[in-house]
Amino acid sequence: MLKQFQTLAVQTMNSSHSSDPNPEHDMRVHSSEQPFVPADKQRRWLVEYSMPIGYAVLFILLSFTVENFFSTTNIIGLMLSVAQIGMVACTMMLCLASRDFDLSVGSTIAFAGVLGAIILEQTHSVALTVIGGLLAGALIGAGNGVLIAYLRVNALIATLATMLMVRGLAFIVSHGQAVGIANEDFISFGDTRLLGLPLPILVTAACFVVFGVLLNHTVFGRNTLAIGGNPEAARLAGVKVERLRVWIFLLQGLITAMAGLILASRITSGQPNAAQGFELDVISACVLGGVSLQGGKARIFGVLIGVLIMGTLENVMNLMDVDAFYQYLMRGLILLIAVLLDQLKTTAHRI
Amino acid sequence: MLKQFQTLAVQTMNSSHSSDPNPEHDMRVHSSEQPFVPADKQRRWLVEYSMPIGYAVLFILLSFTVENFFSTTNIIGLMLSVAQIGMVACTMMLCLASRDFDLSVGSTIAFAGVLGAIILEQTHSVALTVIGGLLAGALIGAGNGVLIAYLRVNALIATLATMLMVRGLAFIVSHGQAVGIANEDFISFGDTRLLGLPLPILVTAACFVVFGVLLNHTVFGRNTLAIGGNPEAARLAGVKVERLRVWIFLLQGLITAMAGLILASRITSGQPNAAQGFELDVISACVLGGVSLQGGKARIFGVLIGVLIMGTLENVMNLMDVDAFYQYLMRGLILLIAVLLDQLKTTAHRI
Amino acid sequence: MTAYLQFDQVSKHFSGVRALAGVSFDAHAGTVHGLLGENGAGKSTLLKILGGQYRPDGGRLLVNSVPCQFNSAADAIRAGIAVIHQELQYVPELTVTENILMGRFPARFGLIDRNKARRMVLQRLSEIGVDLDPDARLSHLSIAQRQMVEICKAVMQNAQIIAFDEPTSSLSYTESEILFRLVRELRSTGHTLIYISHRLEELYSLCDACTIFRDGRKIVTHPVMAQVPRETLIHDMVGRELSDIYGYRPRPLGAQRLQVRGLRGKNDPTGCNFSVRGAEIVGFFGLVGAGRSELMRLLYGADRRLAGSVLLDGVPVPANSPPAAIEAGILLCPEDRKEQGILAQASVAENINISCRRHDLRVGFFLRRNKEAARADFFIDRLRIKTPNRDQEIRFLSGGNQQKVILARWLAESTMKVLILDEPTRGIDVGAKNEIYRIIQEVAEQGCCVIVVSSELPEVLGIADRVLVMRNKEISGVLDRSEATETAVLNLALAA
Amino acid sequence: AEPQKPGEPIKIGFLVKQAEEPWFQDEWRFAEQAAREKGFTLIKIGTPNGEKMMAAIDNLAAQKAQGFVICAPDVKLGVAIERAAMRNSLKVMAVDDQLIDASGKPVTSIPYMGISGGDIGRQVGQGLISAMKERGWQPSEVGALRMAFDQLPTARERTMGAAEVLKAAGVPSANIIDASQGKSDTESAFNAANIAFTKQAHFKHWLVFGMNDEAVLGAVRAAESHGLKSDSLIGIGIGGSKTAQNEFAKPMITGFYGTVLISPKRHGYETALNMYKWIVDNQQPVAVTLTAGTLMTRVNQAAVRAANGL
Ligand SMILES: Nc1ncnc2c1ncn2[C@@H]1O[C@H](COP(=O)(O)OP(=O)(O)OP(=O)(O)O)[C@@H](O)[C@H]1O
Ligand SMILES: Nc1ncnc2c1ncn2[C@@H]1O[C@H](COP(=O)(O)OP(=O)(O)OP(=O)(O)O)[C@@H](O)[C@H]1O
Ligand SMILES: O[C@@H]1[C@@H](O)[C@@H](O)CO[C@H]1O
Ligand SMILES: [Mg+2]
Ligand SMILES: [Mg+2]
Repeated sequence: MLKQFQTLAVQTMNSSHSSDPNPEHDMRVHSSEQPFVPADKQRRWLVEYSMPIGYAVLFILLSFTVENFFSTTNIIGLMLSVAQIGMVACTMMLCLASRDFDLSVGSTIAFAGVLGAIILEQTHSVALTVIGGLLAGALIGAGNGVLIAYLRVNALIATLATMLMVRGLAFIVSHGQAVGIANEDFISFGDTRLLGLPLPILVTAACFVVFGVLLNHTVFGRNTLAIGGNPEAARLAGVKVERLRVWIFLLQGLITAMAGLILASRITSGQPNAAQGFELDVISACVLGGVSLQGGKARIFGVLIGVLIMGTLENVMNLMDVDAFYQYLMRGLILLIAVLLDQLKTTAHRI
Repeated sequence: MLKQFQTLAVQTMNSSHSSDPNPEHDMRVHSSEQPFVPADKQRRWLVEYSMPIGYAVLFILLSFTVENFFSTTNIIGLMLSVAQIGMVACTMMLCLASRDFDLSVGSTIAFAGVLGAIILEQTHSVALTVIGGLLAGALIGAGNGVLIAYLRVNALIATLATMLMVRGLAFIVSHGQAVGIANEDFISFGDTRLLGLPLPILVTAACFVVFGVLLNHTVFGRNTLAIGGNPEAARLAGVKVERLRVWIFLLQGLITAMAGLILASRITSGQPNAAQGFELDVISACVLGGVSLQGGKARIFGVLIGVLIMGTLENVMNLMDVDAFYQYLMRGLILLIAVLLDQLKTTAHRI
Repeated sequence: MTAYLQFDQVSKHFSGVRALAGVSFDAHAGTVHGLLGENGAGKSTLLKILGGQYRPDGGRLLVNSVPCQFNSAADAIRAGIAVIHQELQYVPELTVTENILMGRFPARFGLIDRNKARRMVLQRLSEIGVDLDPDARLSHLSIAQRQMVEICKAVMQNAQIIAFDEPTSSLSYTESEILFRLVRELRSTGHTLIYISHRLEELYSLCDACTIFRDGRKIVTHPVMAQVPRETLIHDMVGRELSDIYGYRPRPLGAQRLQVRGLRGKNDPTGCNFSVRGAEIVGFFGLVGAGRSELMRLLYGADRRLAGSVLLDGVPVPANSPPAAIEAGILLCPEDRKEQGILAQASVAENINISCRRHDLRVGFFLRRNKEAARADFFIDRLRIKTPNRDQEIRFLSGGNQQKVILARWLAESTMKVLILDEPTRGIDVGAKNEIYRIIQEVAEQGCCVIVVSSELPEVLGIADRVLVMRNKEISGVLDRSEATETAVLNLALAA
Repeated sequence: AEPQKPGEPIKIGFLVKQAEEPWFQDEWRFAEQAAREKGFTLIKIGTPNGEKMMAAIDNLAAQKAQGFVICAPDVKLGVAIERAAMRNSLKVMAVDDQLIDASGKPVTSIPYMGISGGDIGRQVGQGLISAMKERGWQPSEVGALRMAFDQLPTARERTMGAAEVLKAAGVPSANIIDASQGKSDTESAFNAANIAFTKQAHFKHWLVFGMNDEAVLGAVRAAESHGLKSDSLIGIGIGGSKTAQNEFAKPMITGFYGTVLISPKRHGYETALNMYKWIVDNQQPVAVTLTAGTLMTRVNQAAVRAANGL
């Protein structure tokens, strides 16, 4: 039906730009009558890119003022320190964008690491280890998704429950002990370098690219934003809301498990009490990057900046030998300043 | 002034579509046509009170099956164990009802305790201690409120920032060490009994009464729900949204500081790393009690039940000597079961 | 006589959009002043300035010859101004009483006097002639009932100036009548009333004076509206002539395509039966709560089906799943654009493409940006959606333009067999209505079944081949186009 | 205290601050052994903070226990524990960490068996110094990395104890570098150490110490990514946990040189037994029993573990 809309659309495109006598032409009320003044365009651009620009300025400033900051070793160290947060932030972004919430990621990291280490110990097969770890993560994620999407359990409570249960499992399977990893192939993953960059950093970068494309250029991403913005409207528009939510959580579990395996390889053991409080770090990075907790809004670039800000903060404080107690204070303060600056921008935008 | 409308309306109906001789009939398009059958009323009642009923059933069950559960000592111990969570849950309920969020309560508890202990050490005055502690809490709360309401910082980030800063302050003022309390008057507050009940329990009970009345019978409470349900609508109706939000946070800070002082008196010291993770417990109790994270929905009775469920859970597991690792698993599982049951009810209600 | 309310050179810009450009006019006490204009002409913006929600960039506002500057809605309320906004502003989880008295509860020492509050509201509701349970939560009411609550809320502010922004767009016949009585009563007691609507009939019957807007500018103020011919008004509003806005063209009807048998949901006592032929446009009329929207949602699978079946071309349509209904070729444009329609933070293009993009994806997964852009531009053009560009967030569009975007979402579907439009022209200007009716006919001409649910009687009569009337969750009658007169339809809608 | 009435079952609580820590799992295991031998019931509860600890003591009273052994979440909780025990007429004994009162003096009414954080730290320091001397490194040329987690008082005591010994042995104060861990896990240690190694690239030889094995492990991994292998780094942890054993089990020698093993057997088994005797025979335990740690390395691990009954 109405197939001519497509053709019509093309015709309109062509005709309206030539000077045709088509009476419909005058009806185009929009662009012609409300021109954007250049100043306004510039401001919008500035507003749009204020976060990356802000971070760039900060980075340059720090490079000049903080000793040892701008060195290959340090920058690589910085990136390594946020590699896990970065990976998981990619999927957490999707999760938050769809108006959900996931507190279970920290436990999943620990569990995947412990499980991987145990499988490796038993089978000596890297392939089985990776498959086993990822599968466990995907299952945990899918479980969260089913609870939340189909059984309609509140996301906070559901993932808090899985957080507890998965942590418990991590302790139980490992008897509370770190599980050592001796397999060189597996360990080498954590410190092999490609093009001068350690693999974990490259994996994180790949995550940002993949999930950036997923968010912006696929139905999956667009529908994720839609169900976050207005679930009822999305459902009526034919989005399979429940299924999509399960997929989002499944992906989250998968990527988190990958992060857990990478962490295990880096620290050459599966630690059942690893990554406690990790979930708040990840969520903060996302929110700092402009992802809305009310759903419907997400920018991969923002998340990247959010993650980098978190990492840089920690890095610089340690470089500057800030006292542990004052580090709390500073972290809070800087977090505040970052969002306040960001806030100024949106306020400017709004009025 | 408009009294004649009823009759006017009736006239219109008659004149324009004259076939009906019964004037009243036409106008009452709704209620008369959707009568509540008694069965429905009963079901609604059941649905309404399913949580307390469920808890009562659980309680009786446990009394018969778990040794030592139903004894004065144990019940008092149980209530004492949730006294702090209970107090803070009252104000957290308001906070969540207004669509906000507060992660800083754990740190505030610690800070108020440490500060109180220091003041006591210096001045030996209980009055100054209490005033100082409460003032600090109120200030922290008000600070959160101003950040969130006036500077429009995201509540998660803002309170995460204060959580870090206040924790830092607690470490800084105490040099990271617990501050001992030797003052008998202050300490005795924690274990004095009135009518057989320790004071902290009575204070918590008072909080539930006061905040129950506040929520349900005052303009403050109703406006809180209004700004949570639809802030824009509340503002357009003349509610001073910003001021109200600051007040809510201020109250939250105040009550939290009180909880911190009471805790300090119970454990005879101000501990800078006390109450870590406390915020999640409190929020969980609220959500378990049916408070919506999307704002606009709150029930004091539900919160009470939520708090009791959390406490009973812990208590029973310890009575039954459940292994620490399995406690994680059980806590998660039971949390899930609790919300799932609650969920069944709302689904039944909806369909 | 000086005017009670004066607008003097009021202007307002939003980033990149000029919503109002130096608008001046006067409204007098004891009159109803109508505001007319295309979607996006700036009418609501003016009322938001009046209500203290926006501050004007330039110009001023005088009440009783005193210049006023409002910094908040509270200021405007204090100055005796009540505004009923186009986008309803209620709190879903609170009761009727609480919503109506929000911001002004009767209280002693902060303690609410519940009984007094309830009594006050009940009394006012019955004075106005609205039968509503004061303890019902708003989330349990239909939109029309919510709208009546909003009206009652404004009236209870005891304001001198009351402004209505398209109050009838979600009311059906009975409530509209009640509202008209109320407006006339308020006029007779000396209030200054501003009234926005896209329905010319009601403007003619209510308004004393009127002002016409176009593109943020005032075109003209007519001190006596009754003397201005309809054609002149339309021309001033849309900048062109429109003779017959329905443009009904009879067409040959096809075989029966859609059959609904005993369809029953939670609230229905009995099931509904009806069928629609190919190429047929069926209009559904009924009073508020007659159950039209509910029936359509059942048909579409948006609500739980308790009994009955839906057959399309003889094939059963799966229950309880909108995606399955869409797959089968059934589409529903919902009635509540704010709750069920718009993705507020997404762009206009995104809102248009969300559903139909599944037909032209690359590798089944990736979007085709230029195709989507072309489609968005096509509809922006054809429905004359007023937006700076297709990337504008939809929440910044005027109400009517949002409605057009949501309609475009469904009109863009290329595989539809049954198109259900629930209150499609709610808040839409005459020019665009005309365009929408033309598209509806086009769709029907291609053999689709079209169902139009509407509370605007002339619209139902104007475009439908057949009118189904609902009353008390049942279909109370079926009228062919030739039999469907205003009286006949209303009799079926109201009769016992 | 009145002697135990015959016929009533004996129940003894064993409360520890961090149930997830392997150390406490071991301690519990050995306490269970005592329970089996003597036929009493052991009630194990994890009490991560003061609030939970108070609840746990009330809980013990509800279960009609007669006494409990505790490693408190904070040593300043001494008075609170004393009062709670008295209120519920429970006997109490401290293990691992000695309880103190508001003025910082040990709570004498509560018998104690355990280690001194400072002493264990000093033992680590001595281990580092002797290993350093063996390799012929000059004290003035080594960097000494203190993995700091000063939020935790015992962690501070331990690392400060080690630092003290290093200074006394001639390591300049300026060479003692702090790396602050945000959390007490391996990854945080890794990140903190990474920065320190970046900043202090001029040191060719390193000594590493921290509050536990996990902290030192994180630093060792970070060192490796800076090219600092076992020949240029000596790390000694505390605990002798599985984390350390895993390192020793690796075919290649790593920078994780050793760990100071403390005996969970003595702490778990003996305290439980002492409590039992106190309840049954009214035989009050000695006020203070200090246990020492043993330096365990790749070489002597089997012998040390066997000697500790592990
Ligand atoms: N917050 C905003 N940001 C940007 N543009 C806005 C905003 N609010 C309104 N506009 C624009 O201002 C113009 C006037 O909008 P307004 O809502 O006043 O129109 P209207 O006359 O009420 O239309 P309708 O009949 O559709 O309700 C529109 O082009 C709209 O897109
Ligand atoms: N969420 C809900 N909960 C309870 N009752 C509802 C709900 N939604 C609608 N109703 C009731 O169902 C009845 C039918 O509403 P429906 O929307 O189908 O009627 P309608 O004919 O479309 O009229 P209109 O849309 O003009 O209100 C209404 O009386 C309304 O009170
Ligand atoms: O916390 C420590 C624990 O890790 C173990 O080392 C024994 O002593 C305790 O103080
Ligand atoms: Mg409008
Ligand atoms: Mg309807």
